[in-house]
Formats: sequence, C-alpha cells, structure tokens
Amino acid sequence: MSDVLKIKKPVEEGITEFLKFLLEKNKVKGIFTLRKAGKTDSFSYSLITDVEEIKNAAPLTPIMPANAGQLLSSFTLEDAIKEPIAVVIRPCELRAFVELTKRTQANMENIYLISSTCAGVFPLKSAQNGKFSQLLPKYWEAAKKSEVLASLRPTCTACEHFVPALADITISVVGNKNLTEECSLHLNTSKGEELAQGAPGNKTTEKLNDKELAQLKELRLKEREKLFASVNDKNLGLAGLVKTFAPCLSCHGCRQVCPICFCTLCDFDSKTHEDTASHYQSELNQKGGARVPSGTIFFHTGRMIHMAVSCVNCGMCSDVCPADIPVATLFSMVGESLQKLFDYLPGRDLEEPAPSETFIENEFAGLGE
Amino acid sequence: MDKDFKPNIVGFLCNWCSYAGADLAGSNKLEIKPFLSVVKVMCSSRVNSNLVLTSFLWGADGVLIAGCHPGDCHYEKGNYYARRRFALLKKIMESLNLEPQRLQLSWVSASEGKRYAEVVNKFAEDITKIGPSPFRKNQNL
Amino acid sequence: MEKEYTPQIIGFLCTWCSYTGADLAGVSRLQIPPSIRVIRLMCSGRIDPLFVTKAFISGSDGVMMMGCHPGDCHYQKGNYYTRRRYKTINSVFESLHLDTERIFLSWVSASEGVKYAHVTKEFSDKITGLGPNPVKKEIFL
Amino acid sequence: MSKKIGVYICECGTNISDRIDIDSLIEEISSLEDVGVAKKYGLLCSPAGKKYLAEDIKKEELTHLVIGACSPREHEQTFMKVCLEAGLNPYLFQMVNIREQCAWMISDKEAATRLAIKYIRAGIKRVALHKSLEKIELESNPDVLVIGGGIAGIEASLSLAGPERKIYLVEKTDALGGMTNKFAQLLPHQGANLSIVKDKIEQVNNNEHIEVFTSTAVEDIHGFLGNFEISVTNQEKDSEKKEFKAGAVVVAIGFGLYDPKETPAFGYGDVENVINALEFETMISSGKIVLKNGKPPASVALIHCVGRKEKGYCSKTCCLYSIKFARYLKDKLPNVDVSEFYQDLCLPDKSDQNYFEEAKKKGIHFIQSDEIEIKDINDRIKVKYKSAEGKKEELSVDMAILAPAMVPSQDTPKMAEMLNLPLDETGFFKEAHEMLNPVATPIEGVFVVGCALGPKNIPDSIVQSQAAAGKILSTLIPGKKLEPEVKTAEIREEFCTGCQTCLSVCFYGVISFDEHKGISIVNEAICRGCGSCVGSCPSGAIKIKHFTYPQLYREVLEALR
Amino acid sequence: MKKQNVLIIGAGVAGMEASQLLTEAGHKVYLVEKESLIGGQTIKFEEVYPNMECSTCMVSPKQQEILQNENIELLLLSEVKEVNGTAGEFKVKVKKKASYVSLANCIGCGACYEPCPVSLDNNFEEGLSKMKAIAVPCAGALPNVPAIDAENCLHLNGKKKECQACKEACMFDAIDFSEKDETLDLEVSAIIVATGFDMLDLKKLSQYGYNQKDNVYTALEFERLYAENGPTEGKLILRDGETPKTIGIIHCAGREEQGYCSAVCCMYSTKFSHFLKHKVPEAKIKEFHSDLCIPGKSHQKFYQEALKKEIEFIRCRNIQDISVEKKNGSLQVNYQNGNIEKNTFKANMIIVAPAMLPGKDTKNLAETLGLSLDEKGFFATKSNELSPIATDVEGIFVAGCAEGPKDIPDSIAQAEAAVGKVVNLSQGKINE
Amino acid sequence: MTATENIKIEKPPKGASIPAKEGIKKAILGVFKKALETEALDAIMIPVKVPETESYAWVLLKDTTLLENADPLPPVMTIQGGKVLSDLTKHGKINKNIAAVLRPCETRAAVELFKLKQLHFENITLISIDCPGAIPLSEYLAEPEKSKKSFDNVLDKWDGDDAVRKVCQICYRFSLPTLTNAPASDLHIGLSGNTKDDVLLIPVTPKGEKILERLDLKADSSLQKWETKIKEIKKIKSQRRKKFNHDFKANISGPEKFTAVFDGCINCHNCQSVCPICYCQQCYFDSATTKLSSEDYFRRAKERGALRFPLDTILFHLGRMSHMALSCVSCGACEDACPMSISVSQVFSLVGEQTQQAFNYTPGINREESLALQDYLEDEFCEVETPSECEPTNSNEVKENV
Repeated sequence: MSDVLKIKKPVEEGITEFLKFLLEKNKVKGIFTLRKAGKTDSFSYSLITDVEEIKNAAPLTPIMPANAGQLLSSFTLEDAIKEPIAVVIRPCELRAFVELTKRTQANMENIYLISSTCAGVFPLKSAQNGKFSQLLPKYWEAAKKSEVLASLRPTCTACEHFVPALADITISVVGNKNLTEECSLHLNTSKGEELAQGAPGNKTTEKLNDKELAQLKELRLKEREKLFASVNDKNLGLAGLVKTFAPCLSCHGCRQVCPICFCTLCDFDSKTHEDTASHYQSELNQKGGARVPSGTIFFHTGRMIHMAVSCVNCGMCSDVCPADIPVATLFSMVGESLQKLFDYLPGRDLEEPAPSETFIENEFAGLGE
Repeated sequence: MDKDFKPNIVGFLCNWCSYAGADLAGSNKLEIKPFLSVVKVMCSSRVNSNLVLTSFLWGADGVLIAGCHPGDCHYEKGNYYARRRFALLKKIMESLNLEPQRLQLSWVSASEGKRYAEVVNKFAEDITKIGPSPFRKNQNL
Repeated sequence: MEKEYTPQIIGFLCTWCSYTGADLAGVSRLQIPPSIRVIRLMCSGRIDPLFVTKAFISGSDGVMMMGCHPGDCHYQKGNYYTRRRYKTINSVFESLHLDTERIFLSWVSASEGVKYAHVTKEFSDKITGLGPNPVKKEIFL
Repeated sequence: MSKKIGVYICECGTNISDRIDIDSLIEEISSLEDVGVAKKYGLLCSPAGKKYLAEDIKKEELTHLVIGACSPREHEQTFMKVCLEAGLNPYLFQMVNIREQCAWMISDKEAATRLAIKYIRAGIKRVALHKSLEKIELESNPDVLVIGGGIAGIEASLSLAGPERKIYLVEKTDALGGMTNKFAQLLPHQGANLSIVKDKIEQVNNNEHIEVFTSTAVEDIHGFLGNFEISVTNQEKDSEKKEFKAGAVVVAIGFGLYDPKETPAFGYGDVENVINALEFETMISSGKIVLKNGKPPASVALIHCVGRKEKGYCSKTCCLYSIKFARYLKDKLPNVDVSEFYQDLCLPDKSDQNYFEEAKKKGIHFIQSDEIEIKDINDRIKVKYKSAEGKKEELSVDMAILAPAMVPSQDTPKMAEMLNLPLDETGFFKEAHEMLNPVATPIEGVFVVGCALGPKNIPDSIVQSQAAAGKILSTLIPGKKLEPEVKTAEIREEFCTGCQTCLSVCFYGVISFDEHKGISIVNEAICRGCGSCVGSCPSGAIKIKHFTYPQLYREVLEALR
Repeated sequence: MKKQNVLIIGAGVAGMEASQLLTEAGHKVYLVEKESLIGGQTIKFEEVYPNMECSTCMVSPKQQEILQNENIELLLLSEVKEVNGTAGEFKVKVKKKASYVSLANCIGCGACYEPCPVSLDNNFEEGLSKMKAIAVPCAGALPNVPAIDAENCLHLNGKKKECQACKEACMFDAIDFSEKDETLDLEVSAIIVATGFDMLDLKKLSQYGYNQKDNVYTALEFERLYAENGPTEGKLILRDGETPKTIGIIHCAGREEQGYCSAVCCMYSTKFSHFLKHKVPEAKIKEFHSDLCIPGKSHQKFYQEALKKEIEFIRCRNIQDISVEKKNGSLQVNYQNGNIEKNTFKANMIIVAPAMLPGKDTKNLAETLGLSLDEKGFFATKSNELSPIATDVEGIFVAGCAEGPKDIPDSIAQAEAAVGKVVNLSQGKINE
Repeated sequence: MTATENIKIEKPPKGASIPAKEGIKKAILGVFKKALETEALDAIMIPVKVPETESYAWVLLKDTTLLENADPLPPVMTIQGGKVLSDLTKHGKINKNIAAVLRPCETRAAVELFKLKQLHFENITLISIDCPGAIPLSEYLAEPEKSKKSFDNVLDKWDGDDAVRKVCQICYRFSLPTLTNAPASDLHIGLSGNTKDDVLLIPVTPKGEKILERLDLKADSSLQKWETKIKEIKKIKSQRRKKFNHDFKANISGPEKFTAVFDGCINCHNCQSVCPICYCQQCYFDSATTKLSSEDYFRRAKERGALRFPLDTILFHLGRMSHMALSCVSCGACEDACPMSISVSQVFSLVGEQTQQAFNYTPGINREESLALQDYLEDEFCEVETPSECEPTNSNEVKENV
C-alpha cells in the first residue's frame, strides 16, 4: 500500500503538470525527462530548468533515444549534482542508473527518481518515417489492457521487469484502465511524498494494480520464450554465430550505447586486440583465408562475458545496429542465464554488489575437484 | 541590435607576442571593451579546433586567436600551423554558414599594443553588431 | 577421425599451486600429455576470461584454468573470482551453444603432481575424443 | 587531499584598487569551492608584500595560490619564488592579470570589476586543476663531438678541450686543416698568416684532451643534449668502428665550390687558361704563375660572382680574395695588367675598404658588370661584358681566374638527416634562430659553425666556433646537471595511434616514433613546451603540462560565465 | 669551479647575450649600461631583416630574462670610470648616476609622467617626440621604470625647487630626490666590452640637406617613425603631416669619409622599402646605392623580393655626388647613374643611411681600460689572431659593434665567443 | 612505412582487355583465380559472401574455392575497404605478395591512411575498380534480392541511379586513373564504357604492370571508348553534385538548420567508428577530456532553459569534421551505419569538398603528397587574417584533373 497522488488528467498531461509544479514550486531545480527536440518525432532526453520548457516535455513517449541511465552517468560522473532534480525514466533505465552508481560511474545524490510501470518503447526506426504519432493510440490502448504490442522493441515485448524498483514515484501505466482520465502517481518513498506535497490532485492510498501487472508479466514471459526461440539453433553454435554476425560492421555501436559498457576505452578498441599482419598471414596459411578485420565473434562473446550479467535488456544495442543483428536478444538470453546463475538482478538494489565484485566461499562446490 | 548585449569573447593569446602586446596596451592605458577574456597559451599553435569549437558550443559569442606574425614565432613555425588549423576551421564554418565572422585570427606583435586594442575593440564591436551567438540559447547541442 | 590428430590445449596455471604441482609431476616423471602448453600466471585470478575466449576463438582445442584450491589462494581470494569467471564463461558458452566441454577448470595444489597428471590426461583424452575445434576451419570469425 | 586555495588581490598602490572594486570582488569569490582565504594587499611584489605572502601561505597551510595582480610577465617569477620559499610547489600557483587586462584598459569600474571577477574565478578554477611539477635533473656528459677538421672544427676543439672535457674531432680526409690546406696565403686580417693555422693544427695534435680521428666518417648519432651516442668508422682501417658518448655536437663540415661548368658562359673547362680560385691558390703555393704554355701571363682577368645568380646569394669572401690575387699578381709580375670584373663589391669588414683602395692604387682595374661571357677567340681569352654604362665591351687577357660561389658541402644532406637538422632553401644548415641564436640549431646540443651555415671568411668562422664553444662551456658544465623545461608535452600512450603528425609539426625534433610500440615518444629533456603537437593531435593523446585541455577549458568556461 | 665576477659594459643584444650565458656558466655579472633602459639599438627597430621579425617580440623575452636573473646586477645610468689590476683581479670603479626613482619601489604605472611640467626632446625617439623629465622613453621599455633627467628637472636643477609634481603623483614612494650619484667599487676577473655603435651625425654631411625639419630622415629616425611603439604609433606621418608617396633612400652616407662600409645599411634600407611598400602599396621608392653589400645566404633573396615589388635600385656612379635639395618646396635627389647622366628624383620623403661609428665614449673607455683603438676608431683587437674578440689586455674582450659594424647575429656570435673566452680564462685555460 | 616504390606513370596509355562472356564479375574473378594459381599473387583481399547469408565480409584469401563466393563489386559497402586494409597492415607489413580489390573511395581512404601511417603498402598491389555506387545498407539488408537486381541495373546504366546511396549518386570520383596522373592504385579495372563483353585491366604503376606481365596479359587495348564514357558520366554526376551542393547547403546551413540535422542523433558514434579516416585509437570526443562537472552542465541547462542529452552532440560532429574533413573521401560509410538515418555523409561530403578546395587538396589521389595539416607554406592564407587586403592563396598546386 502506498500513498497515491491522483491528477485528473490523462496520464501524459498529468505527469507533465506534476513536473511543471515541481519546477514552479522550486521543489527541484531541473527536470530530466524526454522532450520533443526539433523536428517532428525527434525526442531526446533533456534537463529542463525553465518552466516554460515543460510544455515540450514528453515523459512517457514510448521511445528510448538513449538509455537514460547512461545519460545520467555522463551528467554526474565528475561529481554529484548540487541542486535537486527529478528524473522521469523507465525501469530498465533506472536499473542501468543503479548499476552505474554501484560502479561509481554515476551519482544518485539529489535526484528524485520517477518511473512508471512500463509498457515498452518502439524501435527507434519507427520514429523515422513520420508516422510515429499514428502508433501512439494503439500503444496506449495496449498499455491499458496489459497487452503486448508486437511492434515494440523486441526486448520490450519480452521484458518481465517492467515495474520499477527503487523509484520514489511510480506512474501507473500498465493495465491502468483510467490512464486516459487520470494520472496515478504512487509515492513509494518519503522522498516521493515530499515531492508530492502540495501538488495539485487528490491523495489516496492504494496498491499498484497487481492483477494486471501479473497478466502482462505472463504474456511477456511467453513472448520471451518466443523471442529466444527466434534465435534458434541456426543462429547459435559456432556456425550459427558466424551467420548471425556475418553482417557485423565492427562499428561497436552496440557497445557505445550500452549503459553498462562504461569503460573509457573499451578493451576491444584498444591496441590489445588489434591483430598484426603476421597473424593474418598465419590464418591465411592455416585456413586458406581470413576475415579482415578479425575478432567479430570474439568481440561479441567477450562483451557478453564482461557485461551480460548486468544487462538490463533495454534493447538499445539492437536498435543502433546498422546491420540489424539481434544483439539485444542474444544478450538477454545470455544475461538471463548468467543472472540466474548468480541470483542477481541488475539494478534491483543499490547495495547488492555486482557478481564480479564478490563471491560466496562455498558456492559451486565440487567444481574443479 | 540589443543595446544590453554584452558579448562573451574568448581570446587565445600566445605568450610571447600577443600577450606581450596586450600588456603593452595595458601599460599604455588604452581603452578596450570589457568583453574579451584572455586565455594565455604558450603558442598560437596550441589552439586547435577542439578548443575553439568547445568555446563556441559552450556559448562564446566570438573567439579571437592572436599570435606572433608569420615568421616571428618564438617557436619558429608554430603560427604557420596555427594558420592552417584556423583556415580549416574557418572554412568549415563558412561551408555551413555557422557565422564564420565570429572567429578571427589576428597577428599581434609585442610592440603592437595599439593594434591589440584596435583588434579587440573592432572585434568586440563586430560581435556586438552580429548579436548573441545562436549557440548560447540552443538547447539541442 | 584422423589418428594423427594431437590436440592443442592451453593451460593457464597459477604459479604457487598448480604450476608447482605441474613441476612436481615432471620431477616425479609422470606422463603429461604432449598436447598441453602451459602459461604461467602469478594467480589464477589473473586469468582474464578473455584469455580463455581468445584462446578458444584462435583455435585452441581445449583451454584449462588451474589454480589453488578454494581457500588456499596465495593472494587470499583470487581463485574465488576465478571460479566465478569460469562459471561466467561456461554459462555464456552454454547459452550460445558453444562447446563448453573444451573449457576446463581444475584446482591443483603444489603437492598434487599426480592430480595434475591425471586431470591433464583426462582432459586431453576428452578433447582428442571431441576432435579438432571447428574454429580451426572457420574463416568468418 | 582537500584543497585550500588562497586568493590574494594586489591593490598595486591604487593602480588596481582605483579601477576595480576589490572588496566586492573578494566577496564574490570567497564563497567559491575550495577557496580558503581571499584577501587584498597593498603591493604584493614589495619586500613586505612578499614576506606577508610567504608567511600567510605557511600560516594558512594553503595548497594552491591565486594572485590577482599585474601581468605574469611582470611578476610570475617573483611569486613563484615566494611559493618556493613558503614550501608550496610553484606550479600550484596561478597569476591572474587584472592590472593590464582590466584595471588599465577598462575605464568603467563596474565593467572592469566584472571582468576581473571572471578572471579571478577562472584562476581559482584553473589552479584547482594544477599538478605540482618538479624540476628534473639530468646527468650530462661534458664531452663534445666536433665533426670536420677544418679551421672551424679546429678552433671549436681548441676552445672546448680541457681536463674535464674531452673532444672527439672527426675528419673525413686524412689531414686536419680543411680548405686552408689549399690556400697559399690568408687575407691579412690583423696580420694573420697561414702559420697561425699550422700552429693550431699542431696544438690540436698535441692536446691530450682532443682525440683526432682522421679518414673517419660519422655513422650514427643518437640522443639529445648531454647524452649523445656516437659511432664512427675509420674508412681506411678496414672500416674499424668506434663508439663513444658526448654531450654536444659541433658540426663544422665546411663548404663546397660551385662548379663553373654549370654556367657555360664562363668558359671553364672549354677555354684554356680559365682557372678557378683554388687552382690559382695552388699556383701561388708553387710560386709559378704561368699559363698552359709555360709563360707568365701578361694580362689577367679576375671574375667575381661566378654562380651567384644561380645560387641566389653572395658568397661574401670572393671580392676580397680576388683583390688578394690581384695584389699578389701585381707584386709578382709588376707589369701584368689585372682587371677585376665584379657585380657589387662586398667589403663589409672595417678594414676591407683600405685593402681595396690600396689595390686600386697599384693600378688594378675594377670593372663593374652584371653580364660576362668568356670566349676563346684565336687562342686568346676574350672577356665580353656589359659595362656599367650599359655598353657592350670586350677585353682580351691571357688568363682568367673565376671566383665560384661557395655551396653547401656534399655531406650536408646526410648530416642533416642523421641529426634531424633542417636545411634552409640555399641548402645550408638552418640556424635555431637566424638572429638571436646564430650557431645553435633546433636540436638542442647540436651546433653548426663556419661555412656549413653559409659562406663566410675565416675570422667569422672562427668567431662562430668560439661562439659555439661559449654556449657549450656555459651550459654543459662538467658535474652540473641539466634542468630541462618543466612544462613539457607528454604522450598518453594508450591513446596514441601513431600517425606521427606531431613529429612533423615539432620544430625541435623532440618527438620520435617508437616502431615497437607504434606510438610517438616525447623526449621531455629537450621539449620547449610550445604545445604545437598538442594542437595537432586529433585524439588528444598528447598533453602539455600546465596547459592541459581541462585547464584551458576551465578558463574558457569561466570566460563564458 | 670558482665563481667569478665579470663586468659587461653595454646592455645591447651582445651585452645581454653575454650576461645571460655567463650566469648560466655560474658567474656573477655586473652589467653596466649608460642609459636607463636595456636592449641597446635593437629595441628601436620595429622589424629586423631578412625575416621581418618583430624586434620587440624577439628581444623582450631576453630583456625579461636579464631583469629577472638574480646573478646579473644591472647598473643603469652607469659608466666605467677606472680600471686597475690585471686579468683575474680587475678593480673597477663605476659611476652610477642617480635616477631618483627606486627600481625596487616603482611598479611602472606611469602616474608620474603626466604631472611633470617639463617637456624635452626624446632622444631615444631621435627627437621625433617629446618626453617629460621623468618618463620611460618609449612604451614597452624595460625595465619599465623611469629616470629623472636631473639636468632638466626643475626641482633638481633648482629652477623651481618647490616642484615635486612627480613625487606627489607617485603612490609607491618610489621617487627620491635625495638620491646621489655614487661610485661603486667592483672586483671582476674579466671584462667584456659591448658598447655598440653610434650613427654619423648627418648634419655633418651638408649634401643631404638634413635639418630635422624637412622630410629628410636618418635611418634611425625612420626606424622610430614606423615603430608601433614609436612616436606616431606606427603611423607613417611625415614632418609636414603628409604620408610618404615618393621616397628616396640613400645608402652609404659618410662611407667615403669614414673609409669603410657599414655592412648593414644595404639590408636595412631594403627593409625600409619592403616596409614602405607594405604600408603604402602605391608608393614609388628608389634606392640610391653604390655597391650593394648583401652577404649572407638569405640576404640576396630579400633584395630580389624588393625588386619584385617594383622598388627601384639605382647604382650611382659615385655616392658622394648624391645630393638632396629643396626645390619649389619639394625635395629632390640629384644623382648620377651608371650612364653618368645627371638625374633628379622628386620625393616627398628621403631616408639617409649614415655610416655606423664607434660609440661616443669609445675613446674614453679605451683609455680607461688601457685598450687601443684601430684607425677607424673602433676597439682594436689582438693582432695576429684570426678572431677579433681578445684585446691586447688579457681578460678584456670586445663583442658586437664596438669592434666594428656588423649585424645582430654576428654581434651575438661575438658575445658568445667572448663568453667562451671568459669561461676558459676563469678555468685557467688560455687559448693559444 | 616508407614511401612507396611506385614510379610515376604519366597516364596509362592502354589496358588489357579481358573477355567477359559470363559477365564482368566472373571475368574479373577468373583473372584473380589465374593470378593465385600461377602465384602471380599469393593472396587477394576481396569481399566474400558469407555462406548461407546475404552478407559480405572482407576476406584475405588464397584458397581459390573461396573466390567462388567473392564479389569484386558487391552491391553494398560493408566495412570500408581502406579501413580493412589498415586493419590488415597497421601493425606490420605483409610479407606476401597480395592484392586488395577496392572501390575508388576505398582506395583513396587507403592512401589517406597510408599518409597517416596507419597502413603499409609494401607487397600490396592495390586494384581499384570503376564503381557505380552502392545500395544503402539498410535497404539491402531489408530486401537483398530486390537490391541485387537494382544494383545490376545500376551497373548497366552507370549514371548514378536513385537506387544507390545519395553520396554515390553525386560521386564524380568513381574512376581513379582519370582523376590524377599520380598513382593511387596500382591496377585499375575499367568497367564503365566497355561492352558487357569485356573488362579492361589498366596498369597504373610498375607493380600493376608486373601483375599483367605475370598473367601474360598484354596491355594493348585502347582506352579511348572507356575514357569517353567516363567523361560523360563524370559530367552528369558533377552537374548533379553541383545542384546537390546548392540545394542541400540551403537545407542544412546556418546554426539553426545545422544543429537541427542532428536533432535525432543519439551519440552512438557509429559514424565515427566506421569512418575510414577516423583512425584515432580513441576518439577525442569519447575521451574524458571534454567531460565537465555536473554543475557546469546544470549551468548550461539553466542558461538555455533546457539542455539536451546526450551531451555535446554538435561538438562531436563539428569536431570530428574539423579533424577529418580534409581527408573525407565521401564514401558514405557513416550514413550507412547511422541508426537514425541522419544525412551525415552528405553533410560531411559537402563540407569536405569545400575545405579540400580551400587547401587545394584532394584526399587519396596521390601517395606522395603530404597531409595538409602536417605541412605549411610560409606564404599562404593571408586572407584568413586580412580578408580585404590580399588575394586568397591556394596552398598546393592543382593536382586533380578536372
């Protein structure tokens, strides 16, 4: 049970009004949220400081131009922000933010976390043909009904962690039948309540709509099975991976947009893994041919080893892949098994150490004996 | 023209000629417009696009690079490279109509205190006329 | 399967336990499979999972990770991480349907010359049974 | 460690305080992060001011210091010394120029104050990013390699050799003396004559601190000021190789002569009895001035400036030695008719004019002409020329002596490559600074003297050798360590891609390429800290201490506040 | 190594170079300069040939170094009065005139200039501008500290005892009228004479019609006329207010009389032409010369570039025949070219390059030091030696134009050579 | 990485004609096969279709069976060939005699990378090929069959059909030997202008000549017809480029419009990582150097009312441009890799062209020419300081045949 602030407006308008209130009343000095930027259908995250600018905020628009966790890391990498801000981000972004904070790549001080039960986002490509707005009614319809929309980002259709953990305020979206009439803000923490103090709307107390959420989770899990099955045997195993990654341009865009890949200089972009001419020559001698540049599969498997345990399934990697490789699906799959192995869910808890930083003395008994 | 507009101009000055020229202008009590902030570098060749673009995108209304006259470089040939780097950047700004007039290169020697004041004042005047940099208010940088 | 086939196996050994163990095996004139190339590291904790992956992708038929028994690490806790790293590699390989059998972890103490001979032989036999690593023929890596 | 920045504003009497509202400035900046102290003082550069400052730094336990006063060109050094006295690393200090830049140039007090605040803020923000820099000391070898055993090399060796300094003098021919070996007599500077040269060679050979290598070529030189490694091979003794170390190198490889055949109009090689200056010197040495037919000449033409047009410079020495020849001829063959054909008489030394006047008195003709052609007409030499009045005239003579231009020694390009020295457009070595540093080169510790730098006479060559010696003697002192520039460039290895752009833009040969690592390497011992390499590096793989990107960005950011 | 003191007379480029180097070698230097500023003649030039480098930019870092060098004791307004002893232990008396301004207290703000009621010809500026009895002679002068001209100061010369305008204006208590001339006793082991040169007084050569009123300029006047920190701040304004349009430049003034070529005039005259052409592209310039003396590998190119700019070089039959007269209010050069035709050239500006002479005090100084002069009046150097650095007195060396006319790099080379000799001497090593 | 052993050949006089009964690509592959069999070459680097996929990968091959899937001119450009050659030789030179088959823009990138010391040319014979352009990568991946057809169609007509990428449509440097007298590649394959029955192998350097010699191919066919056709196409494309420059510039120039181009940019930096010229180990704009404190960012937001994240997008694009525009070969790789469909290669191509003109520098057409920013002339660009007072100078001699 938590306190809920209900604003009698459609959910998008309602949250925007709430953000405006926060800024107007100086509760925060800035709002970090999606905002319409420039051209039609261009959305990007922004730090809004001017109340006037709130009108362009689009906090719940189902698109993810970048994982906000990564952006907040770039904002707070040097030091904690000094003045309070509120951020409106999706659960997977919040989880990424937490993961980054754990690794001292970000700082959560002075940040009010607002998130939502997330109905997913569309692939970035759907916002490029000018028809993005036509997708929205269907989206909200599906959200209301706790349904899975097939045109979403593949990883979103298969995401089971759509209820935010650690948010100060949760916007009820998934399965919320009233979202076209009212905006429900669940005040999960004292910080959340503090924010909502004096805000327009009614305060009540209620639980999140468990039933609808459970329904969606079930659907999503089914989708997950389907999605994982889509990368079938043909795509896996050595031969399968070769085909899967055949079109890879080695642009490493997947790594660049990955919120978890926080290294300043990726090992795979360093000289360590650049091959010499003599390497290629010996490949040539042994195999009659060598792919240049080498290391495509090594890069992807290596990256999985580095970060899949912290993968939050945001799907950014697939979305930026110019060669349409289902990177995110593979990472989700690998990530899931790794996370199960270590009983770890990235971003669920700020105090929980990452599996690579800790160990249990008597785990994996018998191994190596 | 905005009467209250006080431009922010960054002036990269080489230590040996232009900074000395600025000092001379100072000791001669020549009046300059208070819009230029000097950033001293050892040689004008230290100034590259990274520094200039950063200044612009962070909101500078004008960027002035001043170094020794060609042939006078304290490090023999630094300013020749500076000139090329400048020419490139200027051309890029021209190609894209990014208000290239906001970027200026001037040679000011250690004896040219007066010239320093003139260059700064003229540039400040020009920039005041052009008005605030569009990047100052651009939210989508 | 060709009879001539001798696998190439790379073993990453910590210097304090496993390498000493391997030495002991040698001193004891125990038979060690000729397919094994040992790379000595100060601690099994230094075994970067990428070493293993790289060895695998580069055509090593088998990769062994060896260190002190849990609790015996010369550096207190390096091998606990090694264990997690091994599990990580194993899990990733499994998910990707890559040959997990080619990656092998064993704890060999300084006194376990016999164990060293034993596990290496066993692993080598297993790899011989599996045949050459298919990456050896794959050019589109 | 937490920072405690001290900010001191100098009132400079009333120079600053009259024009800048120092109190409001201090108020504005004292709340800034890490600012521990913000104070004003009447005149900081005064003895009392310095004492106050030093005591305050200690008392307040400041970690960083910002002084708002006059131009750093004026008193940066002064306050750096105060820092040292107070035990604060002098590079953790930033001098902010609010006198010249603000107080003196902006009459509106409010505007001046505003700008001064910007500057001081920038100084505070910047100083927080300063790293303490330490002077490093390098061992150095006082020995010197002198390349070339001509008069310049000899003089350099003699001026430098001593009990604590060994000289390696490498000469490619089998004897010392260089071109002077071919001269019959010297120009009479201060009564000098060839015996001086002979004496000097003798002194070199007898000097226990000079090791002479004749018939020897320098194969390789590596290293930098104070630490050169040299290998030489003897061309005769089965290419015997020797290696040694030296702290400095003096290049004195002399000059070559323009081949008059390259300008057929002078008839050299075609017309009998047309000889060049060196050939005439040999004649003087033999004491027999005769034509091919064995008879003495009745008339001689001396042709100046052979090859001057082609090479594009005046060789300075030709006028005078041609006069020397003419006087010699007149002395030996009193009835000989001597004519000097010159373009411009170049007599820049104070005694030259007299020497020339005396020649005129001896009846030597001087003919100004810019156009000369030498032809063989009926076995007589005919000098066709355009006179000063523009008329075409001719003169028949028995003998013509050409004065060819001095050109760079043929070894110059090889030497330049070995030492990474630039050449100028005439092909001679280029000076570190043509005006202020005439015998040094861009490579610290490498000097070029004598005609290797350009045409000159013996006294000038010797002065240059002595000058190089003066520079070496006063900088490369036995037992004294070198203190190179502190604010040097530094390669951040992991970011360097090895494109070598920085190599091409560095004038001082500071950067080299490490083939093995595939990256550029800065020799901080000789870096002068201009930062051109930093400006040229697209990936930011080089930083220049004390002028790093973050430090400059800080200043820019505060400028835009 | 023993640390020994060295006296250097003259703080021009040669003296500064020698001082700086000697301190690096561990010596202490007394740098005696008769003026109140350092830099010698070089700082009067706007640009130097052949690279047209800004002279101030080039020299001011050196000047700064000298001023900040703790091992150089700079004695301004000073003259060497007496020298006794021998190499290794010269005893020197230096007379240091009072400047009445404390070098330690003055910060160079210039507040004292304005109130001074006295206006004098500025000799540094060749009389082209005025200066106060307290002032630095030009902007950027180093040290940036004025001196009081005692002869003309109303307070000091007693004409108006009560005048203390400068003292009142100074907020640093830097002015001290009670300061007295003093005589310093120094002990030095070696002496380098770098007293430089003077220029022949053109008034002594009547044919050039030089009278400081018409637009006939000496080379040094022109140097200051176009200097950015000069009297007109670099603006080319002639004495009659016009800008130069037709310019005659006359070389070798006094060469015949002096009996030597001054080595640098051809080049600096060409420099003037380059400069004039740059400032006034339409200007018509003629250079009147006898023989062009342009030795040096880069010099001829400089001349040829001038030719490309359509600067006319006229070889005159006899340089002494050139005269300047004023006809119908305008200047005219009369000359004979190679064809021995009499020609005239009307010009609105004439620049004359006078011969370089030994510094005014050379003779006195030579006597003081026990040195002899050569027949041209420059310091004579040791006979039967190939380089003109050492003098007949052991431990005393000459560098730069004190030895004869020469350009900057040659002066610097001599200074460096002299340093070498001093260092060797201090180590007991005597060459030859 | 010393200068090449190339000796300048003034202008290739003639070429060897190869019959192409089974299509031009087969004919070319036939030559390569023979070259490998006769050991005229030890190996060839060429795009090869990955079996059971529609993707091309660069392969250095000596096994001739791999040639069966090779395509000297695939419909798409996957990884820029110049970059690939750099990957191959950056850390040491190849000591086998190999050939690399590259498109003209790839060849030019290789030459630029050579100048940047990122590539060795020793033992490498560069074979360039007339190029009609490439199909946009995304279109190809979506509909490979259709794309292949339209590419065949383009190969027939040679006039820069709409099917190819925008920068390809306006590329007039599609055939190397006609650009310059200095060698970029060693051997050029002439396609356009010939009947479909034959292919021209045009030797440009002694290395190229040697290959033909080893293959017993005589360079005795006239190039006239081919040259005429090249000129024709060049004219059409140049005109199209001119119009494009004009129209496109109007759309993107000025601070507002320029920043708007990148409104959609998500800072994935794919454009930079696939760019052959962006050779830096780590891009300056990915380094920590430009990172500021949160306070600074906050301040920037406050000054503007809002601040877009990711940060410094425009700085990245402008900065990258200032680093590589002089060497930009307009290959279009950046745009292919952009997940947001930003017309990035068009912008860079436009700016590249204009800056290159200012320096009179055409990237990648002459291996001997020094890089513009590693060199200078004492007298140049006087207009940068005093625009009114002097004639604009061009720093280099004209090198490109126009």
